[in-house]
Amino acid sequence: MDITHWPVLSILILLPAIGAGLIFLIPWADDFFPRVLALLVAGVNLLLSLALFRAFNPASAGMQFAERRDWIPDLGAGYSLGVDGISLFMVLITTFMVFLALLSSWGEVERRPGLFSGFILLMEAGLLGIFLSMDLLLFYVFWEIMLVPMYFLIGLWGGENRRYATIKLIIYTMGGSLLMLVAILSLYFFHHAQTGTYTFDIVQLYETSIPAYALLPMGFAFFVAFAVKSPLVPFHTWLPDAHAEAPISGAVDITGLLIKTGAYAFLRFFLPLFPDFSASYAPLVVMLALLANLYGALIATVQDDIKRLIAYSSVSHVGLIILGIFVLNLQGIEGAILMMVSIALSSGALFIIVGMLHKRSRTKDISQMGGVWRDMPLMGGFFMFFTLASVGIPGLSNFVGEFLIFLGAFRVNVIYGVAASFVVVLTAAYLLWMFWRVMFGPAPERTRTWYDLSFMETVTLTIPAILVVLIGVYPKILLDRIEPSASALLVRAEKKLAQKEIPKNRLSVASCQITEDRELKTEK
Amino acid sequence: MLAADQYLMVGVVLFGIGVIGFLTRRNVIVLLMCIELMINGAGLAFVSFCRQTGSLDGQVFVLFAMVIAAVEIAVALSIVLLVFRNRATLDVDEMEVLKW
Amino acid sequence: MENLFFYIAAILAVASAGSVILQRKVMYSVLSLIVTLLAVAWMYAMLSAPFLAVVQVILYVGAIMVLFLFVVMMLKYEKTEIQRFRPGLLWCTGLLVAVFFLMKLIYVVNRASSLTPKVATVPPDFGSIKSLGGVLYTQYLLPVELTGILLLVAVVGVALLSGIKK
Amino acid sequence: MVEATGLFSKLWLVPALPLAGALFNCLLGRQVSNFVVSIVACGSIGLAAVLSLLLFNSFLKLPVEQRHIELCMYNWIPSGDFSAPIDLLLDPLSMVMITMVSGVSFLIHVYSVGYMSRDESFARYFFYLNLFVFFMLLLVLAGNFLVLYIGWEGVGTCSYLLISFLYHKQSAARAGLKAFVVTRFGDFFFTLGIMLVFVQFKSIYFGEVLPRAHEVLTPVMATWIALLIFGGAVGKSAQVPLHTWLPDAMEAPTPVSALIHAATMVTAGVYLVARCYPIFQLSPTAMSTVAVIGLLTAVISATIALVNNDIKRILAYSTVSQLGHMFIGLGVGAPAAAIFHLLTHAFAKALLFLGAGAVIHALHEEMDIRRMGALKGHIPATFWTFLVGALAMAGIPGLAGFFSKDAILEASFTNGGVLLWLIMVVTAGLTAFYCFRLFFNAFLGEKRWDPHVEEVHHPAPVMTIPLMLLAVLAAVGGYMGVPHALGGADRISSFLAPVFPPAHHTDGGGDSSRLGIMLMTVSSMVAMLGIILAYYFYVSPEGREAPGRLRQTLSGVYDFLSNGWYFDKIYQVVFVDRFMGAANFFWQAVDTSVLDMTVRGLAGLVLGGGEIVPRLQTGLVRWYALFMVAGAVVIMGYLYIF
Amino acid sequence: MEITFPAVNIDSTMPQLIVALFAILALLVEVFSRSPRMVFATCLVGLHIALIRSLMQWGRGIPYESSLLAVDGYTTFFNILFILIAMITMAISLSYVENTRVDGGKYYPLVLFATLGMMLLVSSMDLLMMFLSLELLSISMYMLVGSQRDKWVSTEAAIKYILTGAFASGFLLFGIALVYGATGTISFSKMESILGGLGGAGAIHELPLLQIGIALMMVGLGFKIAMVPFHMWAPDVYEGAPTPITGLLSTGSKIAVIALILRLFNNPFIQVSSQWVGILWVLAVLSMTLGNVAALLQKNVKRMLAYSSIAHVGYLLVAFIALSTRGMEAILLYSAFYAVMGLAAFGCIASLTRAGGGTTAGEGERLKAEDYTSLGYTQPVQAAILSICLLSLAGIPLTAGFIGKLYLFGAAVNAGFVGLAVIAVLNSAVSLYYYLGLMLRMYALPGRFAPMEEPVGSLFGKLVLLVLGVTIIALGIYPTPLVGVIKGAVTALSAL
Repeated sequence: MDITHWPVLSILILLPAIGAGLIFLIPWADDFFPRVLALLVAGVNLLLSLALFRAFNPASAGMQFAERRDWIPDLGAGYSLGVDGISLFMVLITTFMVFLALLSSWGEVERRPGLFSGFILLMEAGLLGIFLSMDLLLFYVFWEIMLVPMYFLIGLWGGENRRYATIKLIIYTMGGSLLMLVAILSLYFFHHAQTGTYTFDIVQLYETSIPAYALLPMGFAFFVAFAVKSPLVPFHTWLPDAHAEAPISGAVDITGLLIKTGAYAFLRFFLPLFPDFSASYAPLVVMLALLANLYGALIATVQDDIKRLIAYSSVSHVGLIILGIFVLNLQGIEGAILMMVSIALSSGALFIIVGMLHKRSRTKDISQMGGVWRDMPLMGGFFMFFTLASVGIPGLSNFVGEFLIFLGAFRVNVIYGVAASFVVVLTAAYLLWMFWRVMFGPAPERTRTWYDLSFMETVTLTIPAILVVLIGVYPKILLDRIEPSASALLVRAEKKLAQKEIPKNRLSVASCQITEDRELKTEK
Repeated sequence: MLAADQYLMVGVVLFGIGVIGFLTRRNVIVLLMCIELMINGAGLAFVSFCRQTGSLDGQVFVLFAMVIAAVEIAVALSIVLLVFRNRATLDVDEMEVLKW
Repeated sequence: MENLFFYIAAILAVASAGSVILQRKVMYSVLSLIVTLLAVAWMYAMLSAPFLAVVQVILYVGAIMVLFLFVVMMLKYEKTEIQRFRPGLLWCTGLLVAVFFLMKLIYVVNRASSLTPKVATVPPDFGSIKSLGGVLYTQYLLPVELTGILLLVAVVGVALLSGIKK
Repeated sequence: MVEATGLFSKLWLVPALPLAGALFNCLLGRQVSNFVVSIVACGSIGLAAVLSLLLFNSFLKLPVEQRHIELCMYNWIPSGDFSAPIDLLLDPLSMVMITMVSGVSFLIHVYSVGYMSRDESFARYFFYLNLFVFFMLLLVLAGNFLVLYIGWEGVGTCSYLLISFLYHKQSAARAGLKAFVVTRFGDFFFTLGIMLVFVQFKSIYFGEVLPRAHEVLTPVMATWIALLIFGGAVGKSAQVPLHTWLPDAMEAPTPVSALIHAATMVTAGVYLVARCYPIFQLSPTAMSTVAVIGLLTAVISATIALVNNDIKRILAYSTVSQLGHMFIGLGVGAPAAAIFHLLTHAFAKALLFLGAGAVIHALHEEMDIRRMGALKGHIPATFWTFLVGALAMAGIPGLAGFFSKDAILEASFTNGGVLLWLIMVVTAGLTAFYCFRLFFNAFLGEKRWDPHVEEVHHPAPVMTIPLMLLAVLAAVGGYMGVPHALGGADRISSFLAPVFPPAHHTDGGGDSSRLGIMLMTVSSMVAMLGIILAYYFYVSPEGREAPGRLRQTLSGVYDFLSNGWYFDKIYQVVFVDRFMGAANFFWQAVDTSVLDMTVRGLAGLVLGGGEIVPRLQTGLVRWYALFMVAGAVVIMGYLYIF
Repeated sequence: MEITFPAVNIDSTMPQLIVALFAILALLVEVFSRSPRMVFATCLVGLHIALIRSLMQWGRGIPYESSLLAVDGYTTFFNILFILIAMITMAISLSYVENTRVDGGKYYPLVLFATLGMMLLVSSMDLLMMFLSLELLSISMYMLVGSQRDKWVSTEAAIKYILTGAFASGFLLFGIALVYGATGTISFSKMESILGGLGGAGAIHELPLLQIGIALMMVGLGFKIAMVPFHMWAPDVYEGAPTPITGLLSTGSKIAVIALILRLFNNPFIQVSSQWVGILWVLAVLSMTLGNVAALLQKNVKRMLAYSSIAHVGYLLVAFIALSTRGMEAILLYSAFYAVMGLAAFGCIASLTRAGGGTTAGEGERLKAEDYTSLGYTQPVQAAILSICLLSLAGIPLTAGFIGKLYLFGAAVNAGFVGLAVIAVLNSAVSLYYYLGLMLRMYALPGRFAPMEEPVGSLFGKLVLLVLGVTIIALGIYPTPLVGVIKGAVTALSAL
């Protein structure tokens, strides 16, 4: 399939949007049809993204398959899409996880499954939009529109506390992103003041130099928006609620994707737009990220609600991703991207498993489980596999990302590396402890009725498992494509920093040569 | 010739008395009369300004204001009749079904 | 002399206006208002607006106040406020704010009047029916037409509200 | 470095075969019969073992300077200036290791077929076990630090999986978790070590790092790297203070204990230190640390083994103790001796564990040595092979353990001093004592079986044959390293010599030869003494009361020892409880209280502030008008403040 | 003395004339045919003709020599907008009027008269004209609000509205008097040149009569747009009024007055405007915050929308404060969007009314939030359109509301009012909660045994709503054509 001359990115976004529209327009149809339609659309999208992957030129750092049309010429806003090494895998993981989410929720949604699928498709369109937009306004559009299906997924199919969860989701994410809108507008006007053209085109906006007085508030607004979405401690408390209250595993998976948009936005927008802010405040952000990493792990340890546990583990992992981004070197950034992909897979699969457990046990309370292995060995095997993947066993996907992040952090500052890698011990502890409490131990009688995985469920879990191994064993497939874009990103940031003549004693970005002796002495 | 702004001041006071009455009385008809007071205060101001500036615009305005006042009062009184027919009251404080 | 006339008219206007809002019975308020309107008409006359003064008497006293009287008498609303009068919070605050507003207005207008030109010399037929008519039917023809529509609206509206069906 | 050619280009098959077996058992194990499973599992390992032997054969034919073969599979993690390919390294060290690992694994696999025959998770067991062998082989064949780390974590994972294999037992689950987390704690240091190596060398290849170590590293840096790497080894090889997981790991099925927790995985730490020996050599501090930790471990665990009554735990403590010996060997500059001891210990300990497995099997899962006895007549094959193992372990001259232990003893005498040697000799005596305490209690004396045991299970031939083969190895394995003092060639040392840079001490002069013989004599006598003491305590009628009396006299010491020097309890209080406390604090006090309350508080503020609005909306017209007037007043006031 | 009638340029005031004529014609039709539907048809025909006439006017420079009325791009834009608003109001009224026993024969002409008032208000170039048009608008609205004579709430709303409205008119009138006193003229253009000749804000400050006059005028006008603190009447009246009229109140009459204020501060009072920035800043913040917080707590959907419309006035003021071309564009754009969203939202509510609605509050109508539970499954069309409106009101992208807010906040940021913009976006975030909350309620999964409910609303009404919904989305996705139109209108205003 030669897709080089297609507007493939538009199709990727529009297809699920149209699919969702169709589903919403035919609410009276039987639920079977919309489900099939959704799965079909998601499947086609997945194939399309795979074709995109094949046609992607790994050597190029620039935007590929770019499309640009005027949208609101009055504002200089364009409908501008493109994909590079950073977003390519975000796109792939999105199409993949959406497909998986639909697959896994096939029998799980009892009421209005068609509507549910529609919202999932809408989410897909929004997510892909976020990852593909090359125009700040367009990005913002997708960024905000994403929330609506999310809100409904939790609000309609959620658990008892769903109201509270949705309120939190809205307050946090909307508050953050609307502040960002003001910052976007400021940036836009600054750019106009400097160049005389009104544009939201991200590549042009990269060149804007922001006056010193506005740097901090603007950077902060962007930062908060992305940090909330990521979510970075202390902006994270919406996530456990959102995760815990979304009973459908598919929805949770999508939440998992949603939070990747925060980290992605840091890479795509924050670093290039605010390299000076990033460089000067990187130590602070890194501290925050490390804190998040530790904090999430600590709190996950004492959770009794299995979904909250995994949610907090996401918080912890996200800390790691942010760390990777803000150590501002190639290993860190590549690691962060790999980590995003891996977490989407491993945590996503864990959530699917929890959903399967929930379907049988009707509980999320770990203390109500135990000894499940006896009756569900196959699920136990998958559960173990993905738990181990989350723990970061080499050969599985998470390890590669983790290690690169550690290495990146370690090269910048030994302390960062030490702190980050220490949390891995805790991660192992709480995840395996969870596994123990759920799967091991004497089995109560009622678990007898918990039948093992069906064929469909097995398939649902096998696909991510294969990917986890594939990425773990051969991450080069990803790294080769990420590297040109990631290094271009760093080079651009560095160039912009050089123009600004940031004092040399601040962190230098791409080349993080440290004198190890000195660093180690400080450690001593 | 007396300084026209003394008339103006009378207009201001009439207007003010209208406002005071509107805020303190409860009978709908009295409230409407207070509005008449306010309009008359404004009229007086207009006419005194006319005298000061020598243009006729103010007087024309007052003429129209009177018509408006008449129309407003007519409509208002018809609504008052409707109210009274429904609730047998003219106490404006008793018209509080619509709140919060 | 003119001063005296003014003061009489002014005192009459203000006093009867006060009476409008102080009377217990609506009927007395209506009558007080009539006095006010007449006093105002008097002042119009003194301010070189003879035509307005006439219209004031005819339109206001002759039409509007009659309407008031008519309604008051028709409704026979006997409950007076005084019987149930309690100077509640709303009443007190209202009075306070309104009085404050009045004082503020007086202060500012007073201050302003020292800045504007006092009196313009006007032609003798200033404010006469002829001069006014001249303006009305040339410059302000459109508003006059509009007033016609307004009156039509009032008629239609009253018909709508009173439920007049053909 | 030599490009892999000929047979060596098939080197990758050595780990790949077990992997293939593992995958087969993972994917199809539930569908096929146990027989197929066992054939695939044992067959794949067996092929790997045969291939190892063939490789060994070819390897020996290579000239010494060419005995360094690298086989790069593909570039695994390329990222900027960092690159970590999957590459395999075959040098004398890894050569002997793969041979030992594949060989012992094969035997234990065969044994397991019999041992696990009635387990319903038969396929799962062999999946784990094959996977373990794969990772272990990858570990020893690794050509760079990161590949080694894959194997390192992989074996840890498999260990975890196998420890918790009996999923219905809470104790097994707990032990698995403990093993994983404690070793992971060690790995934390190891990771840092790898990263520090990369930062220093801009490379993680053994072939590039190790030869350049003395050029690149400052002494301080060498110490740091060595200590960090050693941290990993401490965790994996269960050295004090991270040794507590290993005794608990005995929850695993016994063949697993034999393979993972005796012969192979736990020795990975020793292998690692030996592998990075050039770095350790640059730092005397690191060397002494290794030796001291090894010594502490050897002593502590030997004393604990004295009083323990669980047959497998005794062996586990013994393993820990012997690993301590190996580290002493590394620390005192005798890496070849350490590796030699690693090999002989692997044979002997695997044998002992498998024997213990047979005992346990015979007595229906009985593990307490106080409820055994008089098994000699019931399971003679086990009895005799166990005896060989115990003797080898005790260091009775002529058997494998003797040669290797004495090589270490001699090196520690020469390089570490008399005191070190003395302590080690005493420990050797203790070793002999507890080995035979176990042996006598289990096989001799009167029956103290659990009453419901009516008939012993006789081990099937698949179990006894591996025992016998291992017994042979334990008996003769030492002959690959007969010291010069005894007229041997010490072939193992010379074989390994290319891996280890020339040692400080001189090898076998006339003087040292005599000294060596003297040292050997002393240690053998101490070992004999231990055996005799054990016989007196547990077999001879006169001494039967002695252990009880001793226990009463030294009850404080006894409690101290039987609680394992209170390591577990201290860790529980100092780390686990604190950690849980902190976690609870962060959750309850910070997350749900402070952060959540901030949000709720903000929302409450908005809503609470909003409560004013209904009060304002009174429905009263005058009130509305009041607002208008008030608004006008305020605006006027703004424009003209009096 | 010879009286010469002025030459009124009929051509340029044609749309207004057509509306007036057809209103009167409709009254005649009512007298003779007695069929409300005929009246409806007449009015609609009139509106269409007026619309076509206005569209023909668009883009043509029309010379119009009068000090009373302006005819330019700005007025044409608003004329078209008001005619459209009127048409939508009529359309959503049709079944509502029949269901609630309102006298349609007088109702529809009054809507037209109100529209005429709006159109003239925007064109006014003179305080007298302004006052009269405003009164025409107000008086029509008073009666429309009270047109459901059977219902007490409607009557109460009417009396409240007329009392407070007349009170506000008093302020307006007195303010006009003072302004007239200060400047000596009631013509906008003369005022502009007089004030422009004074020389800056300092001199203006020495004209207390002018300042206070404008302040009192703003009280009157602020009342009409329901700006805090002159907003108190709005929720009550909005709730009591017939729902389509609520829509008209919250869109048409508001937009007309805002357009007027825009003209006032751009032409006659341009010298004063900078002084008002501070005041309007505070009022904007108050309007937004109070509106949103109150809507957050409100359980009655109509009142909720009333408060939300107060909040939207706040948003509009945000751009107003910018006092720039960009700000005006934003206001025009948002007004147009808001008209569609607001009318469609109230239209949905109106369309959910059952026939033979009762005489007490809310009977027969869906007012309480609980009434909307799972509406999406029983009344899919109305629920879907209402959802679109809510999303748009909330400013979710791909709806018109987002583009509008983008322009509004953009104008504020551009003018340096970043703080105000921040407050506005935070308010937007708060508002999401209740908009989406209602939406969530509408799509709450129905229980297994939820009672079935017949769909209500006429096909015609649903079609109209559908068109509105599609318009909201279409404008949200591709607003460019409208933006071009608005640029023209704003240029006309500035060029004046």
